[in-house]
Amino acid sequence: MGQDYVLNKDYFIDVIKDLIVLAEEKRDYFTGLDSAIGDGDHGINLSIGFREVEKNLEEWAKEDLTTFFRKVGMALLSKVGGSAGPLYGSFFMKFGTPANGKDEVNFQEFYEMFKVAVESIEARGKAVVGEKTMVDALRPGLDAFEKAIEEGLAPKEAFNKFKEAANEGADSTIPLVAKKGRAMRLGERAVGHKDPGAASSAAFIETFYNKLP
Amino acid sequence: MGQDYVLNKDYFIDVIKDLIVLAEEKRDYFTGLDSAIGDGDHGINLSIGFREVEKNLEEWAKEDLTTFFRKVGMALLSKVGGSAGPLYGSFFMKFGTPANGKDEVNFQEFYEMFKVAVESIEARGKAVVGEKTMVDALRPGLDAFEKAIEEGLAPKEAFNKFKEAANEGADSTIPLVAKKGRAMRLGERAVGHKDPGAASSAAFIETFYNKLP
Amino acid sequence: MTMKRLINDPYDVVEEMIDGYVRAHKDYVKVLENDGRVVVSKKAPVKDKVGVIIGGGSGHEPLFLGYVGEGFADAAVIGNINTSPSPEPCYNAVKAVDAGKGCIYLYGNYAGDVMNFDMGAEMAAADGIRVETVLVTDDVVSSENIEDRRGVAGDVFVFKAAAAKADLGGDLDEVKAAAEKANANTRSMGVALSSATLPATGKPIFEMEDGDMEIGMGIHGEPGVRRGKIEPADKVIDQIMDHILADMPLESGDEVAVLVNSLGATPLIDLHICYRRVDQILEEKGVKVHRAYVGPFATSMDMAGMSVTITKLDDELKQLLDHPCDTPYLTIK
Amino acid sequence: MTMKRLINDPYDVVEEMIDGYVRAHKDYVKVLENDGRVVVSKKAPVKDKVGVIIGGGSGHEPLFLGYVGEGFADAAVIGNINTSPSPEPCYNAVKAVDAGKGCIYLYGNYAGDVMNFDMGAEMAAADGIRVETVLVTDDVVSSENIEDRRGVAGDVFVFKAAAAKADLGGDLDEVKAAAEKANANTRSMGVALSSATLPATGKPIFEMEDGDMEIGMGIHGEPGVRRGKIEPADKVIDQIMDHILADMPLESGDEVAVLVNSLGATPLIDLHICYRRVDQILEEKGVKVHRAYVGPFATSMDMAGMSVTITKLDDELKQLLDHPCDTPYLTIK
Ligand SMILES: Nc1ncnc2c1ncn2[C@@H]1O[C@H](COP(=O)(O)OP(=O)(O)O)[C@@H](O)[C@H]1O
Ligand SMILES: Nc1ncnc2c1ncn2[C@@H]1O[C@H](COP(=O)(O)OP(=O)(O)O)[C@@H](O)[C@H]1O
Ligand SMILES: [Mg+2]
Ligand SMILES: [Mg+2]
Ligand SMILES: [Mg+2]
Ligand SMILES: [Mg+2]
Repeated sequence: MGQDYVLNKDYFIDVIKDLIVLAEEKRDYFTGLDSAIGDGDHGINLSIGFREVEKNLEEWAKEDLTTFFRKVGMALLSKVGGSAGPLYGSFFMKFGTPANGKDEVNFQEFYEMFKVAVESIEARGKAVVGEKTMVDALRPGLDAFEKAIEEGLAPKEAFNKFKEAANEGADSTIPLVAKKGRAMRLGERAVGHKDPGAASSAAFIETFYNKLP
Repeated sequence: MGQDYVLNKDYFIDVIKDLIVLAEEKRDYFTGLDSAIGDGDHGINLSIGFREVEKNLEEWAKEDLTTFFRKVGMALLSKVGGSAGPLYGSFFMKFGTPANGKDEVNFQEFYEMFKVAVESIEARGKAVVGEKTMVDALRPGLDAFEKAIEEGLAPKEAFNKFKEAANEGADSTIPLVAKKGRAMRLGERAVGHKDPGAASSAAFIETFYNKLP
Repeated sequence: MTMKRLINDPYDVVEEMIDGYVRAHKDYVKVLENDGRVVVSKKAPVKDKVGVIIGGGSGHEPLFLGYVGEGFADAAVIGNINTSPSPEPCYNAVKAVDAGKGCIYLYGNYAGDVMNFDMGAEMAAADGIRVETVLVTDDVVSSENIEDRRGVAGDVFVFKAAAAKADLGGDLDEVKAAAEKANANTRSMGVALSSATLPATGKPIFEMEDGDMEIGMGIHGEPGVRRGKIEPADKVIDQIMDHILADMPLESGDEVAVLVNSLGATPLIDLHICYRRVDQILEEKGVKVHRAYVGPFATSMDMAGMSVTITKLDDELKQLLDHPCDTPYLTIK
Repeated sequence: MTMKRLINDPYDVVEEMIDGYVRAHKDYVKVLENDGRVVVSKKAPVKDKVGVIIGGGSGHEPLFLGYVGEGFADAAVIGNINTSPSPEPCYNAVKAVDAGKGCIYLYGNYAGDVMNFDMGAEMAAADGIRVETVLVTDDVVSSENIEDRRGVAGDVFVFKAAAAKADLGGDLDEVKAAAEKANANTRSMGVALSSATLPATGKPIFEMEDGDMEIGMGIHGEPGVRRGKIEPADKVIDQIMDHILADMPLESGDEVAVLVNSLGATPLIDLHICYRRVDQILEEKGVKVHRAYVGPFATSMDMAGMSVTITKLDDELKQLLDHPCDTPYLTIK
């Protein structure tokens, strides 16, 4: 599957650069979602984290992908705090491990990167689908991606399934009562609002998609 | 002069009742003037004082005029504080003394009541005309009253001069820089604003005028 | 509306606050050389004493760093505004204050804080240092289940009890038990009349219609139980006390500690008017107030509003709350 | 805009606040039986000690009543909001705390206060009790002439110095001299970002355009020196320090006490960011900060804003400011 579809460091660095831009541009949007059902800082948390990544990007870009993403993850973990810090921190710290110290990955490895990253968010937050968290975007997204690969779709088309399912998953949080995170204490009052973490996760995946060759 | 023009207790009680009403109705007006060049409480101070007078009015109305006004003055002195408390407190504490323990006064005594009352404000605050205080309303008012009496005007007409001169005096504070009270620290910034104490003094005099038979 | 705040770059507020804090209170605290988010008592580590570590997001000052000092917390771990600190400073705090008797983490029950502090404790465990945790869960209306409730101003009494136990020489289990006992006997509830302003956005965290109040709101602006027009202080307190006393009934002869806490912009005049009503209600029930605090103890920056905290006391808790301490924002002689 | 205050009948705020205050802090103070406007230390009169009486209008809490207690003031005389107390409670305070060594009145220099306290002193003189007065005049921009200046947050240091002198056994002349020395060495300046709300009207005391600040404003909302758009904290502090240091130059080696004071709604985060800049400026000049306070010490209810107070110290003033005290709002061990 997609053995010749190679993603090199430039691709990943470009994605991170776009995530840095996204974190600024969508800061007030994510924060607004969090104001409705949380404490109004999700966008600020991401912007604090990605500002730290931006500061070090040139330096870290010299590293292999495993080290590079571990550093990105550690930056998010150490600069952000809250829920987003450990969750996205784990995501990126794990994300590079399937690259095994290399500077490029094939599509199978690319898939595995998301697999271990999403699993590490699940492990860290212990959330399952339907609890109104980022897992509602990431898990269905990953499952759809896996299925598309099994069905033999071309790499970019397969990842498009990830993107679409993640977006749908984020939207699916709107009618939910929350079972994890700050919103959990709102009961019915959380209904009608999109989960900020699910929204940012879907936007992250979209950013990965947009840069795919 | 005006030997048959007798003012009895009912007149004075009616005036006090009207002052009680005035203090409520003009509370926010006086307070607004004080916001511009002071600390925004002159109207509230007067309303606190006259609410206390109102509470006791029925009881105090049994007393002779000297005792009655001493009690009114003491109430203002003890409940108000600030500048207005001691100033108007002195005014009313002195105001009844020319009545000499009686229940009515002739016009000469009525004049003397204002004379000792205004003098006691001057003694307490050590202000002279032109310093942007209540003295700017009271002193010219009293002088005009005195002159009108000397000129042989009928009682109510003579007091009308007091009223007019007090109003003019209050207006005359508008272009002044203050030399006494809180406004003194504003320098030129006090120019263009009417002094709240001068405004309330003029309104008090007008209330006395309006009830004159 | 423009934000009425005196700050520089909004992304620097926490660092500049900490810098200002250690400059102002240099006799009490220092910041760790290797971690700018850990404020440590000048006396720490204290020989033979369990290390008491408190922490959480910024924006609630004097919580948490204001209570670091003799007889109270050994260190505070400081997160971004309204955001838990990350694991590393939680771990670094342990390294800085552990005196061989282990450490206790004390903080309000928020998912983010739990994740981060737990990671800090795992890192400490890897070094062979035992770290226990007690979550404060005093906000009565935030959940039916006590263990799901948020921690708000009750932090102050829970932290104080645990810290006093540590100061008196208690071991880690005893300190933990003291914190748990204080937490089990502490209930709080608040009312917000406005939102705090987030420095980064320059905007209120949430919208509130002019003249509205929200009963039961959390200190990060988390929605409460009821929104309505602002009511007279006595009516507001009556509602708050109804909720608290329904959750933790008090009887004649009981003794309590009371904290009437400003969320930021509510002046001491109003707080004392509120305290008056709390005290009247307790007096009517024959409950004795052993100790009362009125002021800004656990705030939400410039939020208008207040909270009431009641801790039911036994002899041990009385002793612990009365125990002397000396910190920049709470000193008991 | 509706007022964001928690009160009952606005005409009862002062009485209810005092009632709440003595209920909350009953170990420290009581209210006089014959005068509801005099809050007296439970320890007063203190044998062989000059009676220290502070006071002024309400709305500046913890000023004045918050500083009544051991080692600090013996009594506070409490006026209506922003309004001097009347003569009788000033006199009653003397009667309550005089221990035969006379009393000192300490308060901010406002015409209304002077009239009322002077009448109180006259009444005491008629009883043969000597009462001296020191007016606090720390607000640098309120007049060219020091004796015409207003008293603002500098009250705290001036009161503290005088009270410590009294506590150390000083006679009335010595206590007066200590207050005068502290006052002569104290300068303050503030900035307001909003008006306080007057309970009686439910409205701001003065209008301020959204986003404006007023440099040099008094704690009752008296106009200052310049109105302009809100600026970054460091720029605001630079201006304030320029004014203060122009009025009271400091040299390398000088020692000072610093108070960065909240006018009510400005959070501790912002105050510490401001303190940081004050400290940087002093550090650059080689001036040593002997003691610093950051928080709400002399407020204007819910006004947003802050003030900086600097007191230049000699050995005597250091000793007096360091002297222990124990009051509900300031405790020094
Ligand atoms: N246990 C969890 N598992 C997965 N995601 C979670 C969990 N708890 C919270 N989240 C996600 O974190 C988001 C909130 O992040 P953020 O606002 O940055 O942190 P905080 O809640 O600490 O302020 C939520 O919208 C939700 O998607
Ligand atoms: N020394 C004085 N002599 C006469 N009137 C004075 C003096 N000082 C102040 N006033 C008057 O008092 C008024 C202010 O009264 P008020 O607002 O009640 O007291 P305060 O200034 O204490 O708040 C001023 O407008 C002025 O007319
Ligand atoms: Mg959040
Ligand atoms: Mg006034
Ligand atoms: Mg948060
Ligand atoms: Mg006044």
